Amino acid sequence: MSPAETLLAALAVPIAGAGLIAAAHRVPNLREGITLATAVTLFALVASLLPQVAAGDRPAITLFEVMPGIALRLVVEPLGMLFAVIASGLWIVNSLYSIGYMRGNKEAHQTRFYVCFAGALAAAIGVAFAGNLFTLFLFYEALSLITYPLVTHHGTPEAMRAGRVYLGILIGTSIALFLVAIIWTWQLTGTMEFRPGGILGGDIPNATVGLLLALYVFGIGKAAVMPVHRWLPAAMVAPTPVSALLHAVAVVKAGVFSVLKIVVYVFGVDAIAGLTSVDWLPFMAGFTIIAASIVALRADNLKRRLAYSTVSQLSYVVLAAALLTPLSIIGAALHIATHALGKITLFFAAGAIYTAAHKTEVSQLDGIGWRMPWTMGAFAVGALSLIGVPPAAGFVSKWFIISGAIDAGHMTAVAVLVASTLLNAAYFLPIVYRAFFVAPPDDGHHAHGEAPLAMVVALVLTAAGTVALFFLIDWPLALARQLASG
Amino acid sequence: MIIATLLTMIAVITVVIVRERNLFAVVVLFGIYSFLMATVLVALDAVDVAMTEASVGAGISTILFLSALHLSKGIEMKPLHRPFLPLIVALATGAALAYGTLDLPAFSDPRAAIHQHVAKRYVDEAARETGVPNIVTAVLASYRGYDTLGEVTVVFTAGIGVIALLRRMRPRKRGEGS
Amino acid sequence: MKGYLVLRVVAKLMIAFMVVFALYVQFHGDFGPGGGFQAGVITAAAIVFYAIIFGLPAARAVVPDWLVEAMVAAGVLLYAGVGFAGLVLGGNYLDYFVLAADPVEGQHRGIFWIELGVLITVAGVMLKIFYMFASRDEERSR
Amino acid sequence: MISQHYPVLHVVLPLIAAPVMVLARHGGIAWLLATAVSWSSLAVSVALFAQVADGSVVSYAIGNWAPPWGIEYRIDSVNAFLLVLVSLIASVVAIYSRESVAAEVPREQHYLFYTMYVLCLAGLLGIAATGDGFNLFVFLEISSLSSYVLIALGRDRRALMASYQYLIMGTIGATFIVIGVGLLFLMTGTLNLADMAARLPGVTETRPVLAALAFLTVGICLKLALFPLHLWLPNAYAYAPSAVTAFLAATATKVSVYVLLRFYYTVFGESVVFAALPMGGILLALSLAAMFIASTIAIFQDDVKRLFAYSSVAQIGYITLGISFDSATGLTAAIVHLFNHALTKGALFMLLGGVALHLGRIRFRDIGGLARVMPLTSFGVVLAGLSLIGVPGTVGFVSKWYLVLAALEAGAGWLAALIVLSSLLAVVYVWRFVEVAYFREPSEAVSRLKEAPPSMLAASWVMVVGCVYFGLDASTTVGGAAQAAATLLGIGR
Amino acid sequence: MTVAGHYSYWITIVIAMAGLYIVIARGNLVKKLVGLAIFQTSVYLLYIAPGKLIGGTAPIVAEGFAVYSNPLPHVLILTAIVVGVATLALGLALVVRIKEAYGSIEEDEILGQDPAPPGRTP
Repeated sequence: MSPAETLLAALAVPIAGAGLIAAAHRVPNLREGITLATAVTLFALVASLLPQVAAGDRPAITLFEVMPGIALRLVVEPLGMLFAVIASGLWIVNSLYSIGYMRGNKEAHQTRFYVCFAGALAAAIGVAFAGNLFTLFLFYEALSLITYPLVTHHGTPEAMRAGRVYLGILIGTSIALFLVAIIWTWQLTGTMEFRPGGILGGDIPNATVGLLLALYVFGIGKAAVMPVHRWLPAAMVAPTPVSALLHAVAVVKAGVFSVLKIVVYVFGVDAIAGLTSVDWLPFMAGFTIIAASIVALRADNLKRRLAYSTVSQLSYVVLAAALLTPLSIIGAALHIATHALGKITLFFAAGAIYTAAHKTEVSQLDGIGWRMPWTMGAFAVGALSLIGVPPAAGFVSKWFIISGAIDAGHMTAVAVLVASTLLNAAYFLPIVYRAFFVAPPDDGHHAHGEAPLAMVVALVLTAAGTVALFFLIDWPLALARQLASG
Repeated sequence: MIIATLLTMIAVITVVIVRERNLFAVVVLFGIYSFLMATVLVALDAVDVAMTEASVGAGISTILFLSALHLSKGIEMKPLHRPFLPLIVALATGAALAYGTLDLPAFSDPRAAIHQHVAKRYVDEAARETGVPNIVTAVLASYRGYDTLGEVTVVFTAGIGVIALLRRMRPRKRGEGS
Repeated sequence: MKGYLVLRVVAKLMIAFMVVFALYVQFHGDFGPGGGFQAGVITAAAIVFYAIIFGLPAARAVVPDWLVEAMVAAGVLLYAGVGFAGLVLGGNYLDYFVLAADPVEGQHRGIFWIELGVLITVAGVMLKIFYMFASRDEERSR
Repeated sequence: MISQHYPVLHVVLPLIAAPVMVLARHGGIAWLLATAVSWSSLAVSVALFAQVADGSVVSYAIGNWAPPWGIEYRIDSVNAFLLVLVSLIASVVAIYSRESVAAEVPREQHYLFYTMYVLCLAGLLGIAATGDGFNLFVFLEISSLSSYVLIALGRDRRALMASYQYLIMGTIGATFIVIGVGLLFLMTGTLNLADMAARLPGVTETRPVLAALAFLTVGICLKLALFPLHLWLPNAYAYAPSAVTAFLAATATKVSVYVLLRFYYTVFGESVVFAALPMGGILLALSLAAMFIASTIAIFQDDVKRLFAYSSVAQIGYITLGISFDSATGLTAAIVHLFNHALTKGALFMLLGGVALHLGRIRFRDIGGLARVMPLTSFGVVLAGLSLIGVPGTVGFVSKWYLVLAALEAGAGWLAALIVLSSLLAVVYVWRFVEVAYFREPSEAVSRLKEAPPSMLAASWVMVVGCVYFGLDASTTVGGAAQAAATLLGIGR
Repeated sequence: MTVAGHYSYWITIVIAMAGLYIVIARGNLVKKLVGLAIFQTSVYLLYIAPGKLIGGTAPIVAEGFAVYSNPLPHVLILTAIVVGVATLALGLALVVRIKEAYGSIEEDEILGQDPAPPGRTP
């Protein structure tokens, strides 16, 4: 298969998978089997592109022209490659986990769940490989829409309310700001292809660039930069696998990924490095990091705490991108990967606890570690990774970001990073502590053991992955360096 | 000057119609109005139009109105709301018309564009080209015959429409106002 | 009203006269005022008159509904058909010149036929409308 | 050589079909005829479209009287686009109408219904094709009268009142148009639009001409339901038979827009319309009002058909907004949105007709959990709804793209912002449907429903697929619209 | 321009205003239609009056006449009249049906009978 065909297949496989899953709705085992098969195939396809991209060539395919001069176009570049590998790889694990979770909790509408999930992956791949702003926007919107049924999965009133917030913010910001930004870019430059070095470079006035950047950053609500972050905690009403893969990996990463991609390929790092009109962004991101961490600190509901942690971690990437130094760009790219592994582990753990012990609040977790050693062990690993303690992968990305900040001489950024590290520790370690070192309350009903096997396997895998990535950091690093060097 | 007098009478009648609340009276007045209009049209040399206006305005329309009124009570209700908006609309329209007609060629000005361009050819050539001395008929049936086809179609549409609306049906599946 | 013999005779005469007048208006339309439309209206009026004197059922017996509806359609069909005749004979739509060897003669034919079409449809429609309103009336008064 | 008569055939065929139907007095035959003539009109229109795609003009002298003495049919890339649109919708709706009409209209009336349907089609096509000011009025009346009747055939008694109100407002509008044409006639001595355009420069900016412009604008805007002259529209669309709603919503207002463009650019010319008079500003203000107020009203509707009727008023606002820019991009946006919105609304109302088949009126409280029993219909509504919002991959996005682009070109960033904001209102009312249809448990009244008959479903889905297809491959539509815009601006002095 | 020269126009305007006023202001469905008819007839004058040539005769070619009044407006108005009466017939048919459905021909009473749906702007 030629690279272009592989590219097309990578988009087609999950869609076809969705179709098959829908067709097999009567036979649950077959349905889940198809899900897994699809996930594996997708990963194989994506991975098969890796060597070439690492070798420096850029597989591309133009599907067709939508409007004069505006085509639906897919291009694989290092950042997209990285994102695609992470998303598709974790989808395998997540499918495994979902099977355990959905069956363990006897969820309804399982077919709809798996179909939308496959659809979401297709959209995520589309975002990752988007060759121009239009294609990016198309799949970005598709991702929002296809994940809506997953958020409102339970159909309860609060699920519907959450769904409105979710869609309202994501669609609202994207149409009201992101789209305008795109059309404006088109009107200014006459192109919307992603180009190394950016397309806005040159004669665009300083103020315009600043305004455009704002439109993009807040238009891409999925990046959850405050104040457009509310959809993320709202989305936590969804079943945990959704929160895990989509709202820790696919969707949210699609957001920061887009921001990073646009900064690098539309604005061009060097082109806007000097401009005064973009200075506000690091502060905005920094504020989000700190504020979100504080909210997380005060949240007792475990998933809510994780959600706000995600908000703050996403802004790491935005901050890193905003610092506009090679090192920080590398850090940003790596953080997309490392945070994904760490955070999905944490969500898996949360879901496992809910399935096994039906506990949702942090304050209920005293001593749970002895009953669910694997789960809480994995949780500890994930937490350490997010705090940034070696030998967990989180350390590496954070390291690059901090050194990038120092390079840029942006002391505020450095301070923010340090402070947030402490905050991370402050809201994660207590959980681990409670789980292992506080005696469980004697209120009888905690005669439960580990979660279903499928789930345990999944979360152990991701935890292992977090550690493994620390040692295998070279291949993502290689991609990230390509990105930074343009 | 006969024209002017007739026109004045017409204007007076319209004002009376506006004020009159008895619908039968209104319809009768409308008949008279049409007759006067027809007379004016004769005075303006538009004999065909006059003939039509007489038969349609004073004839058909009146019959239709009466037969419609026959089915309903004859006195008009006092409108509930004050007619400010309508007044404004009417005045605005009148103002626009006044503004528009100010610069029109004066009455019976042979140099006016309408006498010079298309119509001129009709007057000069129609009889010869179509062999019909009545220029109106010639234009109506031949030069602008397509308009007349449209006109007949409109009549046809109205006829079929009335059939569709008024023909008695077997009781419908869902009663009206479901 | 059916009792007044005189009235009925006069009425019959009147109606006959009206129909003749209608025909006059129709065919004299080329030379004097009038044409298909006016003629159609007068024809309809004649029958309306008949209906008023002798009652709606009587009129419906003379000129039954199906005939009226047929007239309504036939006139338009005739008119549009003349147009197509123009097409078939190699001219444009509604082209009378080609209807006869001599163009002016062709114009004559064309105008004659379309005026006839107008007459038929107009008479039919006016009559139909009258029937419709009148029959509603009867049911009400019943 | 038949093809030389194409310019008149697409109007005459449906015209002559009407009396034949009346003579036949048979619903089935009438339907067959209606379908046949709509499709043949479509074929002819497409042929014409191809003929003038390069910007050339086809003139047809009816009765072989050369214009301006006789009546001329004048086809250029602008009205060819319209002809295709109207006859396309008519053809699809014709297929659709069989089952729908069978359910909503008493049997004895079927042949009358289809007679009116083809007359309405002939009228609309005639308006679009004619190059003669007064002939335009005549065909306008044909289409209007027939649509009054069609609307009055609705099941609900409110249809009668809706039809009456439309009749009143429509006739006022038509009379305004006659006055406008009359004033122009008095100043130029001709009725042929092209001839008028040629003779106007001598007398432009005289009072009668400006007054004519005003009268024509008001009259036409009454017909195209530009806010605040839209009052007839919501009830008419809400209570008419489903097939009628779909057809009128997709075509009638669009043709009126064309008439507006024709007079503005071909007859008067930009200089008069946008320079001598502040038409641009007025249109802009009214369009914005339509976009926001109508959308807001739509949000609070309980009757789904009324909701989308108000949304139509808002969408017409987009079209006139595009015109108000008086730029190539703006016109392209307006014309392409003509087409796109026709597809979208056609799809929506046809799908809703499938629901109305069993429910009569469609109120939100009656259709909870609809998606469970009518999955295809509901999903179609969602797709069309996304197109209303302007999600990429649908036609709505293409329209919005060019509108915003036009706004930015005009240097009016705030306008671009308003455009996108107003489309967020669409998100709200579309999502009301999604939540009700997908996330409520079906009442047992709903659970007794079933999908619409295949013919209706298929026809509706043709439209839905069109919404997506032309959203992904807009080169044809945008190309045609751009050519049309170029023609208008080229002629416009 | 002179007042005399434009007298017909002034009358036209008066008629048009009166007709339009009746249509919009009156709630009675029949009265509305009367107003509509009057409004339309005003157009007849607008078209035909300018076509008159003093000393001219009806446009029927015959011996001994040289000047004919303008035939074109006559043709147009013939059509307009027919269209007008067609509209009128349809309108009245609707009125009859409305009367049967609602038992009234007063707009306010009729709209009162159907619960005004939300959002109907006055």
